Amino acid sequence: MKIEGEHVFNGSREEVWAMVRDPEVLATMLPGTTKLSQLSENEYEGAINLRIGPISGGFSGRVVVEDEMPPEHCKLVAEGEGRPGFFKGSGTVDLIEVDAGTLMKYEGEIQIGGKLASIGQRLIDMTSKTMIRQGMKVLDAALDKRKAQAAD
Amino acid sequence: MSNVMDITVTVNGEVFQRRIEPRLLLSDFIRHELNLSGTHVGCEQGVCGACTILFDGMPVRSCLMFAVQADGHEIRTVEDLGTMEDLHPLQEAFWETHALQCGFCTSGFLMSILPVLEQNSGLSEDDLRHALEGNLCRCTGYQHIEDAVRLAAEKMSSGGES
Amino acid sequence: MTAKLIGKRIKRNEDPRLLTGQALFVDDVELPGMLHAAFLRSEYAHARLKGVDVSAALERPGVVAAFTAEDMGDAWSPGPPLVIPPPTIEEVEFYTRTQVPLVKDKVRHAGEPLAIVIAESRYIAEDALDDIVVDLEPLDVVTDIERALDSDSPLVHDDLEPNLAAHLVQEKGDYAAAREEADTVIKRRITIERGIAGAMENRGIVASWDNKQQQLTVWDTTQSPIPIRNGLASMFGLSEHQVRVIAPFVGGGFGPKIMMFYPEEVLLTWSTLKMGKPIKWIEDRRENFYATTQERGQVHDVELALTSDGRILGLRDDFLHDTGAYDPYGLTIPLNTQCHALGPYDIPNFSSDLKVVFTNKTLTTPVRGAGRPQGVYVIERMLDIAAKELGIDRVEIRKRNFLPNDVFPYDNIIIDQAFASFVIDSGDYLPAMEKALEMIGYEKFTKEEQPKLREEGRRVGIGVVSFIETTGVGPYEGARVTIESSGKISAATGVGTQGQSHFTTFAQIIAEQLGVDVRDVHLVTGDTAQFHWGTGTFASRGAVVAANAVNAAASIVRGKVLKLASEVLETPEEELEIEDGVVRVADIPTRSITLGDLAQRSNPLRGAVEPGTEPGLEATAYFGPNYGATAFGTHAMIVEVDPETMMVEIKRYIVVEDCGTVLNPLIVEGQIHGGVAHGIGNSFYEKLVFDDNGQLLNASFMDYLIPTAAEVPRIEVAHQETPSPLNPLGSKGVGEAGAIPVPALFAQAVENALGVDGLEILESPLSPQRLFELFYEEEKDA
Amino acid sequence: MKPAPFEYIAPTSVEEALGHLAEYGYDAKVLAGGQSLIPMMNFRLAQPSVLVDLNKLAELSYIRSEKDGELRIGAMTRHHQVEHDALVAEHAPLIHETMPKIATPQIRSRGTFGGSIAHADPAAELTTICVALDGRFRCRSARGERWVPAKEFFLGMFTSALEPDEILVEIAIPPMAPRTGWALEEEARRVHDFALVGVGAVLTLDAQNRCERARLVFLSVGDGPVEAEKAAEMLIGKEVTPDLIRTAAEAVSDELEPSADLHASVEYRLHLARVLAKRALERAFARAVDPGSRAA
Repeated sequence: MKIEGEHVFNGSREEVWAMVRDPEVLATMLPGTTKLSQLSENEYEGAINLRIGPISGGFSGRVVVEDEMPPEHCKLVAEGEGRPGFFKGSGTVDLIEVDAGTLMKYEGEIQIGGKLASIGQRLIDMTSKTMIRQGMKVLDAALDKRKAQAAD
Repeated sequence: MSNVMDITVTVNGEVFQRRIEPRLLLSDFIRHELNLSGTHVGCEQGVCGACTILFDGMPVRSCLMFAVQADGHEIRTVEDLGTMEDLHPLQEAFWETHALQCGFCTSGFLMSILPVLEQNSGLSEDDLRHALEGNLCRCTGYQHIEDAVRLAAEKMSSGGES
Repeated sequence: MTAKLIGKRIKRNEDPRLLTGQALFVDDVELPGMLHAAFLRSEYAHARLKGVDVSAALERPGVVAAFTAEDMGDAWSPGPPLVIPPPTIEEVEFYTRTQVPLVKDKVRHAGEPLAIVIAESRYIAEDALDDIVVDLEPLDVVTDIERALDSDSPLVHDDLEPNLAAHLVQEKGDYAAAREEADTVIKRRITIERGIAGAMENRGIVASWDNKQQQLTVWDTTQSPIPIRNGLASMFGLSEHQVRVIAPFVGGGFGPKIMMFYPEEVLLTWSTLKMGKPIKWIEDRRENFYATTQERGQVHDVELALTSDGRILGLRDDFLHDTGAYDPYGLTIPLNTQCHALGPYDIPNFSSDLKVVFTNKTLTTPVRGAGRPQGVYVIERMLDIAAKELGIDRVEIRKRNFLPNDVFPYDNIIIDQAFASFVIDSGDYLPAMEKALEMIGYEKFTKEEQPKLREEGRRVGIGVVSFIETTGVGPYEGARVTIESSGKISAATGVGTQGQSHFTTFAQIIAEQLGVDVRDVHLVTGDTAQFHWGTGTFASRGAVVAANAVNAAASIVRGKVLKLASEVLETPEEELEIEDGVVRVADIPTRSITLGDLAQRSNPLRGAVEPGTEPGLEATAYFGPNYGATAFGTHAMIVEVDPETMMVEIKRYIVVEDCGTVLNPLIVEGQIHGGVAHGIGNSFYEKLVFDDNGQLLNASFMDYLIPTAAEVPRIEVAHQETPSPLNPLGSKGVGEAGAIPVPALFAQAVENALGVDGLEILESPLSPQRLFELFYEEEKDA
Repeated sequence: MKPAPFEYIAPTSVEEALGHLAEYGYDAKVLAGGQSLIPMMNFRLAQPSVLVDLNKLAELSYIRSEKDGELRIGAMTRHHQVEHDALVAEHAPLIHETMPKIATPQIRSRGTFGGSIAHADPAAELTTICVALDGRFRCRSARGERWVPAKEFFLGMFTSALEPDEILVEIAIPPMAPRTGWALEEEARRVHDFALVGVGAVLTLDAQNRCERARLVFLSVGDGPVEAEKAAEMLIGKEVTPDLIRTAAEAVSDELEPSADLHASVEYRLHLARVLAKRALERAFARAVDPGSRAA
């Protein structure tokens, strides 16, 4: 599955960068995250209980951040598995300064296998859409909060 | 988890009481608890239609219900139609038109078509076709089943039994 | 005279049982103390297995046992090859790699079993699958057959580089020379994708070892109970008489239920022998999608060499055949493809280089058609293209190339699936085509209707395709026919039944021979306790091989009846007739004796036995043809494509079928309808989609689209009868026939309907999505 | 394919059901018709620990109309009841026309109107037409009740505005203005498959055939019902002509971001969206002009 999109954040590149590199923020981006620990500077390990309507399932996996060029670019490589299946993927995130703040461009490719892939094909793309949209909402809120805190 | 529940179900006019796990599918209950194995299971996903039964008179997929939900309700299965010696007109029609080959999907077709024929008279060609659309058959290509439905409609409207 | 029953529309003996839910299918078998099995299967298509830990599963209440490959000890071994490569072809390369009961070292396709759990219920067994801890190291995957042959491709079998399962070249005449002579050489690449068999009943097994009786009973959804019995006996060191395999009513076969041995057949048997308890396993639909065999994936590079007036000088068909992770079924499918690429045509020069390739996908074995649809697709598409390029009518080019009637038996020189020279026993192609053209109104449609509809902007098209089908291959089948003292007949044969109506057609043959009512013939099929010898139901052979064995046995019994009656009635045999269960003297109908009385007399009491007496009006006979009987026919269809949505409607469908002697037209028509529906699926709806990781992306009836009543049109069937000279009944098989020409026909008709210059369909199956791409690409270019 | 174990509760009143949901929250799942949930449970993609079965709530099975003509459908009313209900045919002909297109007869015997809405499947017809018809949904919890407009209800794949302790109890469909036409157009691979693309169109005309109100809502082109607002806007205030319909239909693809799946690419979906929008608008227009028209 290809994932591609963009989102404008109401903040500077540095602010957005700092936020997306904060494991605590990332943990809130995906609801259901039960564990997220930093293994090394660029490597995270986590567990999530994903829930999409009636469908739920625990996944555990790891994410490695590569090619980091703060505050504008990084590459994410992730893989994991759980009862409903397994996934493997990589993608890039670019932050670009725009008038309204910071434009995040993301694109990547995720391969999903197992039960979810074999019987839930039609769910996968649309679910990722929903998850990304909800995640961006969370990030927007987190960014506002961080800016407010910084202003205090 | 061994939570069990007691249910009372009327199947083909007979009252059955059983103690079951709530997760037991109605299809498995009918087949393996009541030993009414004429109802078949083909996909357990509600697509193939082989497990169709009548639940309070309506055709439903028995793989998409839990047995516990049948508590206090009435079920009819293929065993409630005719016997080998005395077939129901719908079964007769299937026989005459060679509307079955391996016979695995057949009871699902019968139980899907039965209420349509019982509840309506003067069905259009379209109505008859639509009555088949929820059931898969790999053997017949459906043509003889369509013929059977047409023949059964004739038999049943011209005063055959029930 | 005995009533003529062969050829009559007789309704089926088996139906009352099936219609009332009283027929026994494997999942209906309930035994006291029966346990239930579930399999843990690999979700990865290619992975190193580093460990399976079932200890947590064993602790779950209700779980009785859980086994891995290690637990099997010496009993673990790869399955036997079913079909060996043809020994008669020189220089054939073939590497046997057969499926294993449980994965020991490496997973080679998604769905391979890693462990079996046996529990008090299937529900608990499935709960316990989640308890098993598996350590799999995913490996790079190869799914594409061309890629699999690259030197740097991942290897399905580590010792086989580069994933080549077989290689063979077949030649007839001198293709290279024919190519030199040709006015036109047309070259195309054709791709055909995989589909499933899609029997409504999934596979299932109940295995029960009775320690006191030292008897193993296995109920199995197999199409081949006798080979399963023989195999299990030899695998587990039992006498064949200690093993009874029963294939009861089976809910559709279509090929994959032949594929012995499946891992589950071995595992269930091994487990019941170990545990002494009956165990049931019923495949679920998801398992059916990746653990039951599939078919059709091939890529062809084809050349057709012709004269300018459309005569075929030669055909070259080099192709790759996808066998999946293992190749137990040898070369049956691609040999069928090669043979059927020759079609009903006079093709003097032929060359075919075949490579069979391993991939990290479920294995392929015959599915209704078994390589034939691909061969038909190749030649028929090439003829369509040739017709266009040479400006000859599609029908005309076929007529010009049909084998004439005086050439049969016609030797095509190349080797067929029976490892013999591919000889066509009989044929009469032109009338079948003429009949189809007349029925569909080809002239009127193409000259009047189509141009008119075209002007209205409607995209309607017509297709006409002829085909041959090799059927009824050996080695042999047998049957036993007995007249019981009740006067009724019992009969047994080794083939199983999956809906082919054996209980009726075989009964018709017997009833005609013995002058009884068809309903008074009680037939047992598929129970090894009832008949000891045979192979199984496949390759459209029941109505040929088994039916002729039945006929032979019944005719011997008839002889015995007449002989005995002649003694009793003191009348020469020639003056006797059998009718309504009674043997009469033709001129004096009151002088008669019932078959029942004769049967009683045939079982002599003490003192009445003369030397050499064989008791009973009973006979066992076998039939084994020299080679297969070749059926043929023409299909035609009219379609309309909605040029906006690319949805296709089949408006008419015509079949002219020649399967030799028609035993029962009602049943033959049923077989054809079902085949055509399957073919429509293969043409437009059914395509297994694997991703690059070997994951099957449409493993459910939700996403894999089997046609429903709404997608299958009325099918108008006409019969032509050219009896096979190879068997006394003159019959040819018909079980697969309907499916074989449909993809080629559909492609032709849709291409014709779209009517866009340059738009060529060279793949199967199609889809609205694919038509959209083809149509709008060409429209854009145009 | 057998479901994992769960605890089963079959309350006999809405109050009681709400109490259970308040207690179990996310661990509980509401079982309505079960025609989408149970397959997922059989596949063990869904493994709720508690199932709260609403099938004994007869109080949620009804179809009635308010004085102002607003149609009210109890959430547990089964599809086949809606399909054959005269009130629905009269007050909400678009729903009437849509019902036979939902799944198969056997699924419609058991599936419920409310269940289909709450499930929020982006390929569902009912969610889409409820948006097109400006429906509202009554949601109750132990905390109270609220009405959520259909337009705001669907938040994504299988995701609605319902909180874990809430139950959708009623669907309200406002009366249709005079000179309103409607249509649902969809294309599926097989007759009962999820549509590759579908669109519900509702048009209201003034006396001069100028468009007063236009709604075009799509299914299967996003993670919920997707409205082509700008395309619909192009019709407003203008006399509806075949050309105008064509122009508006052509424009819909600018507002849609469908995904590719096994059966349709993005390009094909966008193409179908344009084709079906045109067909739906044409049919809706014909009906608006001539309310008696049975244009098919």
